[in-house]
Amino acid sequence: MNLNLTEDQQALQDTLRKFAAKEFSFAKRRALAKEGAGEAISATGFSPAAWQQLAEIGVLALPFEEAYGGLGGSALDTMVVMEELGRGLMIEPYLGTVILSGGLIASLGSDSQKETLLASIGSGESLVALAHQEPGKAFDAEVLTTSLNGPGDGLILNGNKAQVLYGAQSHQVLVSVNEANGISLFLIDSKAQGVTWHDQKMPDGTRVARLELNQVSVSEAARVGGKGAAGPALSRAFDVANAALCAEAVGIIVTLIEITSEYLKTRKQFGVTLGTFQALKHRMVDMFVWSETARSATMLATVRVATGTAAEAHWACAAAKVQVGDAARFVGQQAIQLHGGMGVTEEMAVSHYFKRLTCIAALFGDIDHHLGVVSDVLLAA
Amino acid sequence: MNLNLTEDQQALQDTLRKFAAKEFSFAKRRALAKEGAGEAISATGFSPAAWQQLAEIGVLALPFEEAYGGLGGSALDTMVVMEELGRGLMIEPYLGTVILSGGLIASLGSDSQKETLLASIGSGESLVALAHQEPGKAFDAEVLTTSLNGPGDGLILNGNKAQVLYGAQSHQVLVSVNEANGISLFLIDSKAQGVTWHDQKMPDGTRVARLELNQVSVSEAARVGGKGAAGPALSRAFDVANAALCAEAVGIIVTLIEITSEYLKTRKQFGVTLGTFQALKHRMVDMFVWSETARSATMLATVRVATGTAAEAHWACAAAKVQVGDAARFVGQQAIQLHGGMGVTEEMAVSHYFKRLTCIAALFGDIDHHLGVVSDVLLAA
Amino acid sequence: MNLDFDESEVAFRAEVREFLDKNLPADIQQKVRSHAEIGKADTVRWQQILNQRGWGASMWPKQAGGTGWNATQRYIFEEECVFAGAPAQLPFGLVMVAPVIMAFGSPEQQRTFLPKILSGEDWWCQGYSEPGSGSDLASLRTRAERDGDHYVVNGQKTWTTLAQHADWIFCLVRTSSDARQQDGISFLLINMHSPGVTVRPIIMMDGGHEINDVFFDNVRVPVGNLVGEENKGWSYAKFLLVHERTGLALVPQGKRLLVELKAIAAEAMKADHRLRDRIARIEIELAVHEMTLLRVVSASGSKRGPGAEAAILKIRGTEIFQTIYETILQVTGGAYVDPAVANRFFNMRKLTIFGGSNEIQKNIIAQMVLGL
Amino acid sequence: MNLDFDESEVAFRAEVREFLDKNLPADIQQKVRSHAEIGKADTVRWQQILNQRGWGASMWPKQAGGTGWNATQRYIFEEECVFAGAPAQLPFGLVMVAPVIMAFGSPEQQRTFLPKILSGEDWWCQGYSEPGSGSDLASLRTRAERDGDHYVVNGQKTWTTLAQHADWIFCLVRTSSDARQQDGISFLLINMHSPGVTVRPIIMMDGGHEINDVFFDNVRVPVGNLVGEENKGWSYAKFLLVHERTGLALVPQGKRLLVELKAIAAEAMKADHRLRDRIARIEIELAVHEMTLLRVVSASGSKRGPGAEAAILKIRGTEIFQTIYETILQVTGGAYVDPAVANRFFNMRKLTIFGGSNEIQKNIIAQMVLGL
Repeated sequence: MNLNLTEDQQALQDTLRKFAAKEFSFAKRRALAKEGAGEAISATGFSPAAWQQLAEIGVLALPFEEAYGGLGGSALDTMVVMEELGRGLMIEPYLGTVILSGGLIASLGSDSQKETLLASIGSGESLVALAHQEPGKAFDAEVLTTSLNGPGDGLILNGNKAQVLYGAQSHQVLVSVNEANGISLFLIDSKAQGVTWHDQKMPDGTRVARLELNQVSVSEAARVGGKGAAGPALSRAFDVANAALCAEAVGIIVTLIEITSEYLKTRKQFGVTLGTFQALKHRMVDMFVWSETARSATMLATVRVATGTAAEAHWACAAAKVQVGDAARFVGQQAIQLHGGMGVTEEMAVSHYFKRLTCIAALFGDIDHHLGVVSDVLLAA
Repeated sequence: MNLNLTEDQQALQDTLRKFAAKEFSFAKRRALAKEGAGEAISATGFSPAAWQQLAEIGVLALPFEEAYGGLGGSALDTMVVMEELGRGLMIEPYLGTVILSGGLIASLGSDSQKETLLASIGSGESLVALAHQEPGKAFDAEVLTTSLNGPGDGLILNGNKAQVLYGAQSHQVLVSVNEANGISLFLIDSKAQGVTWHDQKMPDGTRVARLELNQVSVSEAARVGGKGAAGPALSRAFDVANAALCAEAVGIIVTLIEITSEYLKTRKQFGVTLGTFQALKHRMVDMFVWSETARSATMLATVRVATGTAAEAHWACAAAKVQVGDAARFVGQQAIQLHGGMGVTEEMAVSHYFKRLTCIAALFGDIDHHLGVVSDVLLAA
Repeated sequence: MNLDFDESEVAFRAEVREFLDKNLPADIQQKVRSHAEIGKADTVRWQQILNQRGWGASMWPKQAGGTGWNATQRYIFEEECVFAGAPAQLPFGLVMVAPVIMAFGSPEQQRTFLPKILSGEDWWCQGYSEPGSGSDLASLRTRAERDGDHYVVNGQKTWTTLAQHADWIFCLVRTSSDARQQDGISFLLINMHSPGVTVRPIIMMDGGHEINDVFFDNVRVPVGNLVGEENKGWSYAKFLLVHERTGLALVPQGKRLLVELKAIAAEAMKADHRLRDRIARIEIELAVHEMTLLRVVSASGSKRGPGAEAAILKIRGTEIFQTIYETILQVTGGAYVDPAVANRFFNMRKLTIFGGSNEIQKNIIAQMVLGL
Repeated sequence: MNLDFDESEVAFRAEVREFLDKNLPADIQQKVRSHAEIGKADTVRWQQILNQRGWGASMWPKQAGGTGWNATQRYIFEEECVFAGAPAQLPFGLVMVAPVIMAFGSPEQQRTFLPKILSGEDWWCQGYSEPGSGSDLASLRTRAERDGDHYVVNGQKTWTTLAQHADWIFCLVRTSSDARQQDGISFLLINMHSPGVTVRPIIMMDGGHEINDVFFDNVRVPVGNLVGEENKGWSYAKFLLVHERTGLALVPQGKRLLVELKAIAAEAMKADHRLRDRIARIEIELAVHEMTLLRVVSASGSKRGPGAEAAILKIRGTEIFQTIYETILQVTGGAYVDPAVANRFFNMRKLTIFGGSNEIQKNIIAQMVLGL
């Protein structure tokens, strides 16, 4: 048993932390996000420059096998990356493109698909989105409305997809349909005939789109994985994504504690710093205890994803989402509260971290959903 | 709309508070509870002398109609009494005998039953227990195992009852059976042939018994209420009992806050009184806010029991049991915690109040049960 | 003890309801119900409509042009207004500065300011907080120095809600630095159109503009705008703090929002017992919280002071209101968040901070009730 | 990073399990499993059995007669013991005074005291707290005055766990009142059978007798029983406070209890989704809490200090443990409470208070980690 980071992981952590601090300070990111700033961030929701730099550091190719230009990183390496993206409030489309789509292609794709796609994701050239969820359905639904017709007159996709992370900004998109009593995935061009994107800016600055598929032609070659065989890989992909989201949340939580602790040490009221008030001090301790709990939960989920059975991983990811969700809620709310009026302004980093945490807690199943997963295991026992 | 106590209610409150302070200080009650003390309290679980004095003050007859020797008191008067019993930690069998059994006899009994029984309850002469719950069943179950045979060879009761408050100390006991698709009640002598009591001392010092009924003969005259017609009255009796329990809990909660506040003002650590520590101060405030919440919830339940429809009363009593349960848990736990080591000893009143609160919260449906009542109303809407 | 309204109260409620039915403009109602922003024009228009009916100031005494209603009537009026979808009246003039002017202002000040508050002609804002003196008001540093018939004001106020629309601001300013902090403060009424007044927006985390910084650069204020005595402003401000503030309980607002939540969640909560339990809890907490408010209203009818009740009402009210919004956020958005709902949720985050943070409310209770 | 135990660790676990299978007396195991009281005789008997195997002191170095195990081995050993139903070893000698004697005691003291701790021959208790100095240890008033080759001790200790069985007590006593409070304290070993020592039971709210007052009335203690230097006792006590105390995490105990809860609630939780969710939450919290413990164990293997981790482990461990008991209380008793279960629940109420209250743990974290 060993729960310490390897030297390589420590080096990766160090590189990313320095990169974020140097290139993407809060002030810089906030300036970029404003309309009319030099970069096209207000159109894409993220910084293409940062994306390229992440590619250069190697993190976009990190989880992929070396045979496909990757670095063969494990879920534990991803945890290190996500925590740093969280600390830096870097809302680049890592989760959707690298973790979800990259992960699905890596596990289901043919050799040639992996060669082409993983390389172009890893180099930062290509953004690939996953369009699985449908309006009014759960994020992990197994029965889909999106239809596939053919092969007579060719394969044709019709349907609606919701909550596609950075869909409107993507180059290609993985679309799920029911086929042969299971789920199939097709990779289509994001600008293909019949594809319409409805882009939406989320409160945390990320972009999420609705997707309309209207008589979209696909070829058999566009299929990723076997007919109706994508279900288990999708299920695993959401577990991996939730473990990654938990790690991002941990990065945000520890940053909020640092920021707030610093604020309490400098801000004066009634002639003394806020940090001398015991009620606030103990609340900071509660936040700290929650942060350690969130970290343990995330590590447990990540280790299970890396080395456990599918059932173990699913349980641990659900458990982590519950505990990290609780931690995010408590730490987020209290970080704002302890900042007083400053906390609810757009000027302070704390409100931006809070908004991102709020979104993370809702994405891919909220606390209730994941408590249900754990609770149902008890029922089955 | 008027939510203030009447002058009569204030006078009743005053009388009871003075009585409890004078006659039943914590020290006196604790001494009595020890084995071998002068009075028979260790055998009965309560003080017969206090019971007689309560009769003299008039509270044992308070809720009954004047025609039957009562004072015609309302649920609001009962609330005043129960809060004072709570403050004085007077675990006399008021709930079982006066509220439950007295209430059922008052609503279901014949004129002659009411004349005889309410008078003897009101005078403190007779203790009447209610034996409704059965082992392994809910406190308010409608399908019972206790059987009634006859009329051929006479009416015969057989069965087991659980959680009979002060059953072994009672003179008579109301027993429920299913009959004619409903619940019937029979009043039997607590020492009748075939009746066996298994008395148990509860952690709060009260007594609760299991009852075995083995071929117990009853007459038609022992019937209280119509054949199979006691269900609604029983349901109301438990609502009334829960409102009363909430009022008792409020009395305990405000007392715990007084005791703990006093302790924080006198006890010194690190050269200052504990009350100067802001974390503890704010926790006291949280306790106070909970106490006001508990009082509001209890008043809402009581007003609904007094003047609302059956559905309104049932909802409000469930709501009160949830909020008072939460308040009792928080205030009880924190009162102990703020007393430090002293709080977990038998020497301090705080631990005795805590134990009584723990029992009240469990009796006649815990928080989960009553949240379920409110939740189910939403489902039906 | 009873919860039933008596005949006259029932009749009063019917009268209010009928008035609202007939007089609340449909366009305003629509904006309120759809959570759209209510601008200055609509707020003023609604104040004028109320004032025409003689209901412009439900909490003022009759002789000042108010309704003279008792606490129960005010409670009924507020509840009906909220349920009908009426916009909130601007509190800074009506509820905050007017009682101070009535109690401590000169007859001249009363004649000048009160009618224009009632009519909606003057838009007021509050100048208490400063950068670096949030909860610790007494440490404020904005100075007013006497120069002939004027005070010359320099300094900065912050968190000034809706100052962008304001004609007047009531300020706490430092007029002496000799005494203990609280004793050198005066209560001054400043025309926002005076030279030297600058308003700078502060953008909130939901992207909205409600609050502002207000800068005073050698702003000349006639001495006639001093309320009461110089250096006694702190006691007037404190008078305001303990003035009845049951509005912070957010009871009718919460009830209205709970109806909305139950409508949104109607389908989802059938299948989801956790959501159902959460809504059941909110329903319980709100009903009990309303009872606490009614106890305060009822006791105020019998002339007992508000004590620390306002603090309890604010703590519980804001907590419950935020919980309802959190639950609405949870049931909208389809497994993620709905941006519009999320922004309302973020906007409500201020509730436990503004108007005296809940921590400050706890300090008040600790001192006033528990003697700690 | 991995959670898998390596081959040698797996073998070690098997060895421990086999030993427990063969050597844990069935009567003791039965008492532990049925939550019966474990008396002195059983505790001593089990200590002797462990000691015969060379496992009497899992946390001592080999040269002192301990096992020399690393943190992971100690964790495995503790877990297996708890799962098997072995009684707890008495901590006061083994874990609390022994490390102090090893670090600061004379060779003579080490020779005299350590073997009898290991063998179970000497029963130790702890004399720190006094009436009026609970969390504020440094204010203690028990005096030890030098008289020739002896100290004469007068005063009172309280909350002294299992003092009724004790042969020895390690005490903090005041040997000087000149200096700052902490600097006048010495660490003294006192024979409980000395004339002038009186033990008075304190009855707990569950009716049990675990703790005591201990009175010292002119008790003569040889100067040879002073550990380390006079007036340096505070630093030895602090050494003990930061000494590894992962046992307070109550992880194996919690896991054992959760198994019991799930067995008791097996039927009820099928129909009751609220109970099921509560147990699911406990299961989650405990698994995550165990991970926190494993992180500490793993870091300690790599020679990092325990820092404030013990405080976190204590806070979370005691909270979770009390929640499990509360839930057991909820599912037993048939719509009321089961008196025996209730008394266990009441007994566990001490956990967040004793061993440094959770408030004190928070002060430690605020200072050590957050610098507040």
